[in-house]
Amino acid sequence: MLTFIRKRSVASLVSLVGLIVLVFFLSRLTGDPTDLYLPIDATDEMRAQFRDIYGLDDPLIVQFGRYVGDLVQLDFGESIRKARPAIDVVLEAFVWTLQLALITMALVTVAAVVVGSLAAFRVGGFFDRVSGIVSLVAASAPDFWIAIVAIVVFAVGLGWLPTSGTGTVWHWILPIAVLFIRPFGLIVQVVRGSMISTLSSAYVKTARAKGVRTRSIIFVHALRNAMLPVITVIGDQAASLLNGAVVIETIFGFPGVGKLMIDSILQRDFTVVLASIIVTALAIFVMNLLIDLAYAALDPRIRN
Amino acid sequence: QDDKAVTIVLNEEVDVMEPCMATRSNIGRVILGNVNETLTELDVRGDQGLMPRLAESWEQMEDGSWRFNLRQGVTFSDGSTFDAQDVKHSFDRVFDPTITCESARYFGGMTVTATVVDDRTIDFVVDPVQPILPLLVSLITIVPAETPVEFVREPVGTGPYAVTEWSPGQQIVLTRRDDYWGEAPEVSQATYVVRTDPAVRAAMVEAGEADIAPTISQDDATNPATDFPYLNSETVYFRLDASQAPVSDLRVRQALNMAIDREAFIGTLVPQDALLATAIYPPTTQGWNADVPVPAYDPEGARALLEEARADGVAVDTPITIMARTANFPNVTEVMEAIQQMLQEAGFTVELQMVEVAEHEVYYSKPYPTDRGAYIIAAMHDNRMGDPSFSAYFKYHSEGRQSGIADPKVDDLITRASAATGEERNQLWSELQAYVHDELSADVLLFHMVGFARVAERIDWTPTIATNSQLQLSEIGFKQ
Amino acid sequence: MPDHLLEVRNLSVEFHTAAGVVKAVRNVSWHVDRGETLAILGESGSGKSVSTAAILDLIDMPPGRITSGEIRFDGRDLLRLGAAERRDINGRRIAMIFQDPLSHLNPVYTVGWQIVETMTAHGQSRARAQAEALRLVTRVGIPDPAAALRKYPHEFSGGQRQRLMIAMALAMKPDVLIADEPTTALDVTVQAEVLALLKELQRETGMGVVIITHDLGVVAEIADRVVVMNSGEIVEAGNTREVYRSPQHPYTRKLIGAAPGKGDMPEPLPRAEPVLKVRDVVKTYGTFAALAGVGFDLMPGETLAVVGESGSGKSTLARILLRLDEPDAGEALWKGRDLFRLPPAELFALRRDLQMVFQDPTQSLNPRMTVFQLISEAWAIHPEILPKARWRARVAELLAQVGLKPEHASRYPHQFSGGQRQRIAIARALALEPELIICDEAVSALDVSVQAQVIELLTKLRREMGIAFIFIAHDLPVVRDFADHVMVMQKGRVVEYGTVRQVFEAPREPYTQALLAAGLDPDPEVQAARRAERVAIRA
Amino acid sequence: MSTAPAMTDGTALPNEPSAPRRFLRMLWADKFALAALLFLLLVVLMAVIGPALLGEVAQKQNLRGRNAPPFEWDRGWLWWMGADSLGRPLFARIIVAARNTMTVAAGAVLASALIGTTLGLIAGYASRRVGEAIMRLADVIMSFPSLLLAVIVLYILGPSVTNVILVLAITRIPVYLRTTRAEVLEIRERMFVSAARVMGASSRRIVLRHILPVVLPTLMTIATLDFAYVMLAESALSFLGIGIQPPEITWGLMIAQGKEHLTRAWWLSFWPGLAIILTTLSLNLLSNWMRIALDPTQRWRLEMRGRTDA
Ligand SMILES: Nc1ncnc2c1ncn2[C@@H]1O[C@H](COP(=O)(O)OP(=O)(O)OP(=O)(O)O)[C@@H](O)[C@H]1O
Ligand SMILES: Nc1ncnc2c1ncn2[C@@H]1O[C@H](COP(=O)(O)OP(=O)(O)OP(=O)(O)O)[C@@H](O)[C@H]1O
Ligand SMILES: [Mg+2]
Ligand SMILES: [Mg+2]
Repeated sequence: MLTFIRKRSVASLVSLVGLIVLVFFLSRLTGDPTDLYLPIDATDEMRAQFRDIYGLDDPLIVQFGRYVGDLVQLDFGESIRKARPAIDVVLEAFVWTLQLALITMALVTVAAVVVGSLAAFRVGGFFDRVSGIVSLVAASAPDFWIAIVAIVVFAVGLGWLPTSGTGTVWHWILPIAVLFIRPFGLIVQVVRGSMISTLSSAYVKTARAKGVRTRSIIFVHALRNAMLPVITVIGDQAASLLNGAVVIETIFGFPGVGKLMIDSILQRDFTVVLASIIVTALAIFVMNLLIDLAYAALDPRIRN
Repeated sequence: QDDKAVTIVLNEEVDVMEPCMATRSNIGRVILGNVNETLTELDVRGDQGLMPRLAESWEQMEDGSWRFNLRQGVTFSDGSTFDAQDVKHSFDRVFDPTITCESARYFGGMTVTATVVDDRTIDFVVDPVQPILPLLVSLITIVPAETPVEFVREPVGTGPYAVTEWSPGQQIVLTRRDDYWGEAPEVSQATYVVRTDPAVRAAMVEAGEADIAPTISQDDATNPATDFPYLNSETVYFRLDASQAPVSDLRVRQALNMAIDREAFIGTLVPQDALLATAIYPPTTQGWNADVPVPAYDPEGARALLEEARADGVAVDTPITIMARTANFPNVTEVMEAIQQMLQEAGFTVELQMVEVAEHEVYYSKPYPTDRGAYIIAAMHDNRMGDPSFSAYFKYHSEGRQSGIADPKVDDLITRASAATGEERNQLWSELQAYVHDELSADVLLFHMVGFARVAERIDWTPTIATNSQLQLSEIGFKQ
Repeated sequence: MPDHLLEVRNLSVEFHTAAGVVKAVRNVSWHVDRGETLAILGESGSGKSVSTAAILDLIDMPPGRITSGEIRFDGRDLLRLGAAERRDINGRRIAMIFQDPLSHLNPVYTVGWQIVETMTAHGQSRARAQAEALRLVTRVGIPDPAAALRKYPHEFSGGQRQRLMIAMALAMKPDVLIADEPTTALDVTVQAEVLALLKELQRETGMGVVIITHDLGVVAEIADRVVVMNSGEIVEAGNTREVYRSPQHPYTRKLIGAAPGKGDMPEPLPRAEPVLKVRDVVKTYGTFAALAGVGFDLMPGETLAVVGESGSGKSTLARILLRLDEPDAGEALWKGRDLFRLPPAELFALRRDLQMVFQDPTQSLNPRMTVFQLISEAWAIHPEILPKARWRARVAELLAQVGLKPEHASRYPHQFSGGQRQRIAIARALALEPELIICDEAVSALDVSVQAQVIELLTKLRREMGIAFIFIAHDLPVVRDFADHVMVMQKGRVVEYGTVRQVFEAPREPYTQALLAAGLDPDPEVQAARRAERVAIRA
Repeated sequence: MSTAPAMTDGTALPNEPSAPRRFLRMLWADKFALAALLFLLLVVLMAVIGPALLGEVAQKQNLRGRNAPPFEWDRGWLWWMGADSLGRPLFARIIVAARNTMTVAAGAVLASALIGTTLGLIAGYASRRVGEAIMRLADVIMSFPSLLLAVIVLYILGPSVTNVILVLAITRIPVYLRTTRAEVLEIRERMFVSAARVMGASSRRIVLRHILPVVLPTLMTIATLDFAYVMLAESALSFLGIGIQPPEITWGLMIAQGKEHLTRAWWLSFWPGLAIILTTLSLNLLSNWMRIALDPTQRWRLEMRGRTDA
């Protein structure tokens, strides 16, 4: 396993380098930050001076060389917009995103697996129908709808929860609840589908013959066999959360990496864009590695 | 004590809290006048014009330079005493080539030399001579002489408040200083939070989580007891590029102006309190010419003008693209769609493209793309400074960065007005406004926009034209 | 009426299919008493598995439906009990050994865990369950039992899996054990041990055993009574000895008459240039050597029987010859070309010549394809064999040859019984008209009459088309009837090789001798005599 | 050959009905799926004839009737869903927008599913090295922010419907790719795959005939839900100026425009949101139905029901 991890890390490093090259050059094709950063009526001297300070007047390849040179010393450069080291800005935001993503995905996984499995247990039954409709609506409803309605109802109307912000535990409830909805809907469906097939396999019969309880037939015998596509989709959803939940961050004033990245892209704050991509990419690589290890852990037949 | 603390919910993240960037509205709203003060300040509540702040008085010398007499007994929040040296350092820092301070933009084409006369007196020599320097210095925040040249994260100032907490992305807390030189303000502590969604800002005040939301959306502004409209010094207009056919033809530009039913927007897509624009700056500006009429809505007339131009061989059927920035102002897409339809009804061939800020910028500022074709830029301009010079050069001078016209008379008027003082200055600006609007139809002016603030019932505060860029805590009182 | 331990009365089961209702079991009644062994004999597909599945509530309802009958156990009708009560009986009071051990073991849990679960599900403590599991696995003769508990089902050979199933079923010392073909994959020595184990338990606990089998030897060895099923109905029932002596129903007569191992032993073919030369094949899993240097020659049209201990590497050898697993060393020259070193393109070209019937028929049939698609895929891959227009007719023909019906072509694998699936797999292998077929226990799940029919078919093909066979089997009478040469394997090695006559009449190796001695005779009286002898020796 | 053993009536089978008839019967058995299919046909119909029929009305502005609430029947049937902030009838707009919405959503989902699945099959079945390379590529795509991609495409290629599809398709590839590969890894170890290899089936055949059908239902579940995702994501791209521009409309764009008025005029974004939800719901009900109808071991669920209903 250690060699696997080692090999994989090397491969991921190559991907990371590719990603950096790609992002570095492609993002520069999208325009010069000078005009965006400086006010419209800034003087020409200010513009020249700005380009000089941030090295924007050098040829791209020189800028890239400089960037990589700094990067190997773990210097991610200075954010133009925030006048701080880009990596500080990104890490600060990423901690929030990571927490949000982890908590949400943990809840989603548990809830979706339970609901999806139970739905698959009696296909076409009442629970299946109801949970099916609910999860499908959840997976396709615009999230800002739900967010705003939730604020209007639970914060303004009932006053149970704060509208937005980050201060206390209570502040986390609404954002997580809203974030929860889409992946929940999707994963319920995937679990259900996968479970329908596994629940009709022969080893489930064996378990029944052994007198195993229905609960553990579903959640122990069938579920583990059904998990392969499920954890893949969980991984995909987690990756999109790690890339930042823009709507949630915008509406609930959550200082995560999603909005940071969007603002930085729109403002052409390239150092921050790159730093956040590197950080999230590393997180995604690690997650994919964990998922691949999970495949092997779940199914001994694909260990080799 | 605690009930004198307020929470203010802003719409834009505060990226840096650098005093020399205070002219940026997101930064200015927090620190300007609260943490950092300026030598002078513009009265936005009354009509006293320019008022003393850290300078007690000022005068123009024979040679055109300006002398400022500074206030005594002022201390910075770090304990040091305020004197002329601090002022000099503050100005030098703004113009230092190793950092890009936004305040410097107002001094384009000028060199400012500050000379300390004594502790309480400082001279400014400006080349060329600058008649409105006292107004300009209201943009330069004063920092201690010890401040390093690079950007700071903990601004120190002479204002009534000091920054006591800044957790980026979460909140900024300002706490009242006990040793402030002036009258102690009522608010003891202010917490700033940022929510980009307007509905959430409104909800926060409603739910009692915030006291002031300086900008909420027109749709949410439904409660007259808490929601106040204010002219926000922003003007929406179409910048025309007169170098491109068919917009280069005067008749086409006039037709564009006549084809838009501006009235129809008021109270529908644009707030009721918005004003129809006849200049690119708001009516509170010096030298405002009240005689310039709003172009009448006359689609037939526009059609006729177009036909006339067509007869003269102008390619009036060339498709014109309106480029507007997404989220530039509330309902921007709908307004653009409506205008597009109005123009089409008047016989124009118009396309609409909503673009993000960077692409907008490509067409908005010089150098313009060479293959730009016929296009119209929809934009919003902010001049809260009360003087047309902050707009005129950029927008209309042939060298202006965002100018779509090149007219010698305009250039001349701008140069003269900028150098003039007093009534003459007003006169020249008036003349420019009328000429650009009536004779040249240089652009299509639309609305002076209105913003809405939501203020909790316990708070005694109303927004002003400066609220967009500045929110002095000292102006906030408490009812009962 | 005296109360039996378990009694099935008038049981009828139907299945729904796209084409209509299949009446799989019709008015079946039988009973088993404490300490008694009932054997259910019968044609493949006659409803043996389905009727016993009903006892444990294992029929999927729908599509299945129990249309009549009752199942009395412990004075209660099981069909009227609630789910919780049945769950409590399942595994603890009534246990089942399934016919198809690989698909019935959960692939993602270790076998130790699965055995332990049987006990913990009924309230036993984990520690005791673990100790018990180890004991059970040892008793069913799995080598290195402690390590085996930590392994996954796919790491075991077919026979080992079957023994694990047995261990699992015996875990709770049930009152009734239903064993569905429990010894099909076991070599005779292990089979003898397992049967002895069942008997011993029966003596200890008074367990009633219902054994489904087609092996008359097994019946003779352990059954007290038999019922014979045909097409979903019971056609004959009675005392083992009487039924063997004087079968009433024609089907029973046919069954008994078809018992293999009575014909002449074939004379070996004259020596010729071998088509397949295998040398020094080695395959290790981790540190375990599944094959430790195996070699043999195979002549055109020859049948080489591979017999040997369960887990001795027979299936592994088959898989490796077909390059489904990569060998660690050795060579296999097929007409002079080394199969192990062929590049993929040439291997594809050769594929047609070498076919295999897998030990586990359920798993080797794609569940989403109809029988027609499964068989005709051969021609889709190798269109030169048969023009498309003739596919349908040929599928019908092949199905008939293996004893199925043409209309089965539109059904899916899950709708067949174990033996029927095995026949589909044989038909598929034949469709390609190969030169060599490796049969891994290809006839072990077939009742003797069908088995005889299939063997006859294979013999005919061999004669007419010169097909060579590598015939992996544990059923010595079948081997005796069908093979030319016999290769005996033990622990990954060839321990004896010779003509059928040499091996059967003058075995050299002690293992071979033991193997032959352990063979069961279909005649209950002969078996009884041998049993008595064994007891005498032990005493 | 001796006589075949008698297969008695117990297992004899009457002839099966033809495949299309069987599917129709199964569809009839699942009323939800039937309703879903009808709804989808309606959406397709809207997409085909909507713009020609109502294109004009949908663009007709009327500032006086802006944000007219729904269910005011005196305005005329076109206004029953209310009007948008320019007074255009929402009902007509939703019908007209169906075309662009469906083009973008179907284009993006199909493209990403096709590419992702193909790559996933290759990654799962081809040699280790190729598989690794593809997976690492997926990692790169997965960590490339879609918005940045959109901005880049916008700058390099300019806005167009094709480019929206391109951007959305690229960002969705990894899900299909990873799901497919994970499943292939397991399925390739199954015995029926070995059996096919023994028969000499080419890799392509094994992958397409034996492995793909097992993976397909899961992919279909994901794809149908992706429809909703893509429809909403498309409006985010419109925000950047890539793709559909007003006065052209999509449901996503309508939602985005209505968003500003959510607290005052909920119907502006409610109806298009409902349209998206119903479409996704229908697609999913249909794909769930298909999962069962195409799986021979599950099919009885529908066939039985059909019988008892009849
Ligand atoms: N799900 C099903 N759908 C339709 N028919 C079925 C289904 N399951 C079993 N059958 C049919 O029921 C009959 C009885 O099957 P069963 O498995 O009991 O046979 P068996 O006697 O155990 O045969 P074998 O000795 O070959 O295992 C077979 O003809 C089979 O085709
Ligand atoms: N994937 C694997 N991993 C580890 N061990 C394995 C694996 N496959 C087979 N073995 C081991 O290799 C040995 C030979 O197995 P094989 O299946 O060839 O036996 P066999 O001779 O066919 O036995 P049977 O008659 O029981 O089918 C067994 O001991 C088994 O445990
Ligand atoms: Mg059976
Ligand atoms: Mg074997």
